[in-house]
Amino acid sequence: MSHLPPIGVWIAAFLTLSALSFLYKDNPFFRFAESLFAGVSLGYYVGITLDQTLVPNLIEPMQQDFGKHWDLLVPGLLGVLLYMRYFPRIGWVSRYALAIYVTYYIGLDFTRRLHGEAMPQIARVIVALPGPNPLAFVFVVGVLSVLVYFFFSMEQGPVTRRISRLGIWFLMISFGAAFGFTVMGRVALLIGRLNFLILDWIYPILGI
Amino acid sequence: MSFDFGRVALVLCFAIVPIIGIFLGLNAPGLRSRGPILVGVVAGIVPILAMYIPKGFVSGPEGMGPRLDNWLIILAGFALLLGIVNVLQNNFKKIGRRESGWFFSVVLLTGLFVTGGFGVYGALSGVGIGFNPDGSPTPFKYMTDWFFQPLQSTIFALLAFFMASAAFRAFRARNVEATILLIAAGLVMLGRVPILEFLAVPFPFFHAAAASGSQALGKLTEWIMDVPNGAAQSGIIIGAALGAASMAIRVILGIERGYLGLGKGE
Amino acid sequence: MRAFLERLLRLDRRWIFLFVLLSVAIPIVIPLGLPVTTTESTRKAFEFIEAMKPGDTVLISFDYGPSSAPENDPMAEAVMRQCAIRKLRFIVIALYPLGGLNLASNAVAKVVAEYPDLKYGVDYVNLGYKDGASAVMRRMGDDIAGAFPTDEAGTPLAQIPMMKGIASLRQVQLVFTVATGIIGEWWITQVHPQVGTPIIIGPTAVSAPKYYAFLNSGQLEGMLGGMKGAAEYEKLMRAAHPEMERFYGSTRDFTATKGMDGQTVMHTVVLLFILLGNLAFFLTQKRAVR
Amino acid sequence: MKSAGITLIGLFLAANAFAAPIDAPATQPPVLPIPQNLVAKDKPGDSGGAVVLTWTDPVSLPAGADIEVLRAEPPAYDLQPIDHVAAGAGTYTDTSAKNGVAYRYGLRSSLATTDSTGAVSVAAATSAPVVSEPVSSHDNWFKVERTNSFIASVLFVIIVLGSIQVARSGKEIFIRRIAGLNAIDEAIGRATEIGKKVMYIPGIQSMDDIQTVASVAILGHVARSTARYGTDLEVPNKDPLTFASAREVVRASYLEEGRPDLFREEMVNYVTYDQFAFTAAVSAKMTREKPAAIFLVGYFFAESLILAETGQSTGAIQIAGQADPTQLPFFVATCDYTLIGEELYAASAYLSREPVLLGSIRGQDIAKGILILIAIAGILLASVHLVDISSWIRTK
Repeated sequence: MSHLPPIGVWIAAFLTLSALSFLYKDNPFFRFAESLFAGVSLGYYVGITLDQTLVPNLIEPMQQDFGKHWDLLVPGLLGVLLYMRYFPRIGWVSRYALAIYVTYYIGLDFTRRLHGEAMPQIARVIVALPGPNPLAFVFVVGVLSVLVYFFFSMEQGPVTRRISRLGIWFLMISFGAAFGFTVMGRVALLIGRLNFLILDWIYPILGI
Repeated sequence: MSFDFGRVALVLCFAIVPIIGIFLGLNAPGLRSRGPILVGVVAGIVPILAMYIPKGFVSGPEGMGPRLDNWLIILAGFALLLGIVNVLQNNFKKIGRRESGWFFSVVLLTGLFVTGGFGVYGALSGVGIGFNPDGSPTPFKYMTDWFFQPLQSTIFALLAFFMASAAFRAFRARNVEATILLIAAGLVMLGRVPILEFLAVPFPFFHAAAASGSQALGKLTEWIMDVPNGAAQSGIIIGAALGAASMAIRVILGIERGYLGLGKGE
Repeated sequence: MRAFLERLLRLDRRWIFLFVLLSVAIPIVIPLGLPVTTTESTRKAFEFIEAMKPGDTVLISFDYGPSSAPENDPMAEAVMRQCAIRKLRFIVIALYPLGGLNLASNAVAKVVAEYPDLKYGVDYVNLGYKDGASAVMRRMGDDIAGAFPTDEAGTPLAQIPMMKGIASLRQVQLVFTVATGIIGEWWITQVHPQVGTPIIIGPTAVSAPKYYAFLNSGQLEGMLGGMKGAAEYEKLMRAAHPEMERFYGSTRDFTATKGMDGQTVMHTVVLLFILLGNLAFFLTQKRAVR
Repeated sequence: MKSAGITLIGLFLAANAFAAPIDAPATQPPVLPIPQNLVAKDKPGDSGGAVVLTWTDPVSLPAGADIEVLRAEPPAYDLQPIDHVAAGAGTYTDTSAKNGVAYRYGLRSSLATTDSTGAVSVAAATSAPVVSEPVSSHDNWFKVERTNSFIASVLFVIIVLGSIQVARSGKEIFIRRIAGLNAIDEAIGRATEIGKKVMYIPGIQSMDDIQTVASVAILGHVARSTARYGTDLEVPNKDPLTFASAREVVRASYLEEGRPDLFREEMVNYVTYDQFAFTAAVSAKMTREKPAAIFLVGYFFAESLILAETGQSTGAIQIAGQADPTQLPFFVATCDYTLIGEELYAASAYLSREPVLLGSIRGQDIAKGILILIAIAGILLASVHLVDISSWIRTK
């Protein structure tokens, strides 16, 4: 029986079927698969974070040339501080690490928001009208009406109310489009799994 | 450069100040919130300054910006593992008390220790977590390929089923807005895949008509995606960008500090 | 009729599930071979890479996990194959925590086996995974070795010949991010405006609608939207490079093009469900009012 | 003195390079013309490490020829090829320069062919290079090409902080009705009436995402209401950092309302780190306990569909909110109220009516108004072909 698929494929097939069994009803096979997944995925985090980030970026540089990289002690220390919240009495010291972590990433976010999002997007709206495409104004109307919908500190008059209503309609079109695309995305995942079951597992068993 | 200003400044702000703050905070509860906020202001401003000031000590290869980036890559690694302590606590408690379903906690912990153990071994032994020198997969990679990957993929594949059921039960044309949403969704779904051709498979007579109909629908979908959808997305992006940027200012400057568990009282 | 519709509304959803399972499984066993039409955004991506000079460097970032692999894998493989044919060098990294690295290593191993001429460290390199995606991108904008001191296997970057002339993202001619979720967006809103490297994205279908705004504004060179985008790319590759037939013409291996059969059937089914659901809803609703 | 010395070295070098052309083939093909007007300058507005060369291509450059860039370092000033540039480019940036080192750059035409194996052979003799004045790179104080975004950022900060100041000084600030937020009290009121709990899910992202930070702020207000009415609250979490924040926020809210007796630690609980396991656990809980109100506010991904659909099937009032549009269709279809996009960020101001927060919303709106005016003005100007201001706004 040389055409039998390797043991790994059998494991994967068993776990795939166990997970799919949830569709019939919640059952021990599914709970087994789900718990195993929760554990394995955490273990995966441990392995990958240690091997790919903490060892090459923190431990190895300090081992090789401590004089040059001694400052890496600081993130190491802050990282340990994060875990201090498991000790209720001095839990507040983890606020230092949390504050740095949160504000740094939010500062980074700030650089993306105006420079990378608002300005290029508004620049795109500025086009000569009527352009070569007679429907180009639809785009402009769409962007501006959605922006009007997002005005908060202004009382809506009869005109702005109509504009922001139009803005909602544009939003709904884009949500509809997103739904259409999402169907495709979700189905793709299922196609992938059934492909595995049929092409890698069942066909080899049948010798096809 | 012998005196590395960027490094000294960073160490001062993110190591010396916190250490002093922690010691002082032991006796002065008021400092327990003010210290972190102060340090946070610096951490938030550095990446913004680094974007506009190319001077070496700010954004040169050894400057404050890039060095802080480096540090935060490491801190992010620590943050990623933070959940594990919680998971261990919860599951050991469950097993200890023999709560219902404790067996599944055993399964979870086994998965965690086996996979994590292989990972730790690979990382510390220098073998790595990918392939052995002879090209065969490491145990960690074996776990990833045959346990982790199929489970993650399948559990997400369940969404296809829920999606279909939601389409049947939840998506109703209740009002004008919902109707617009549904019409747009329907057109896009028709235009992205050759549904007309699929329906025409048994009727050779309609093949040509289906093909051109499909083409037209495809063009219409592209237009919807580009123009009305693109416009709405741009609008959301600009609006949300301003909202997020203003929120960022409040958070960085410590005006909004709820995330630290500090109400307006402190 | 109404009684039937009311029964339909209360239908056990397991019947729906079974229906879904069959409509996806049958086209895998009996392929329909439905046609794929290409769209502007995919063509732009394809032509951008075709126009690159031999020796140029493409950074391929694996910003997705197994959960969206059926959509994203074909994109990553197609682009790596294109790099191999066009003699472009490629750097592989992974920024998605949950499984990005493993997919990257597998995809690289697969394509390298197809093109045995590719030499590690000369034609391609795998730098592995790093935590803290947006901080990593920032660091790479100035200094790749700062973010990735070693490659995936632990070799320092200084010892890799290919990385000699590539100190930062500025020396990379294209970033191709194969993405699910938010990480792909950061390449567009952070790296492109701050470093200037052109970006092409291969997002999952779920996040694709948002990226039309970035295509419009010129922040993106092209996009492969979901499995459809991947199938379009495969079609373009087959048309431009006949030798691709050995991958995309095979009846056995999975390709996005083949996946589109199942997509078509399922789209029909979902549309049908929406129509039926609404029909039943309105007819029963009317009676309730009366 | 020094410059004369360097010039001498340069001359010597040029002569040297002429005497021993690199990779010269055995037969002597025609000599190529050399590029003109070479200028090497520090790249402005960067962190150093970059030198920009500009030149004009020789007029009679044969087809297929390109420009070879060479660089010489002190003290030897031995020109070494560093790159090739296609004809017609006229500019090259050397990004491998060390700050403070006085390099000299050389340029010459070269004609190389690639055979089918990919090996490169030189087809024509390269001429002696033209050599630049010594130049060194250094770091600068300001990134000139980002002036526009710098001005925009500074203006934005001024507008926001200014509006906050105005609001602090006591000026009344109007804020329009946001249906989803008005419904919060209605939802909690109903939960109180029928005696069932309120469930709040702050998304599945960590605190590095600003939507989570916004959601945790809204949670503070929800918790204050539940404390006031004495309604039970439950906050299941997927991310440990968010969990830590959420628990502190809820505790602080109960304290502020003077009801610390009603606060229990288990109100804010940690479920698991895995997205789908979290979703399964929470939706199971929804089905079992049937909360009266469910809040799904924050950054959600694929689980949005399952959570929202399950919540709808249990008959709860559902209020959802997300700034990122990808999951919004599901929320719109299955929830009673949805905060869309920017509404999420405005929520904490709207709910608290705190002058500081209201002021920043006002500032945001002013910025938005300015952007709309710029866009309209820009379109008008572009339409009459006067000037295209979009290039002023495009960032680099």
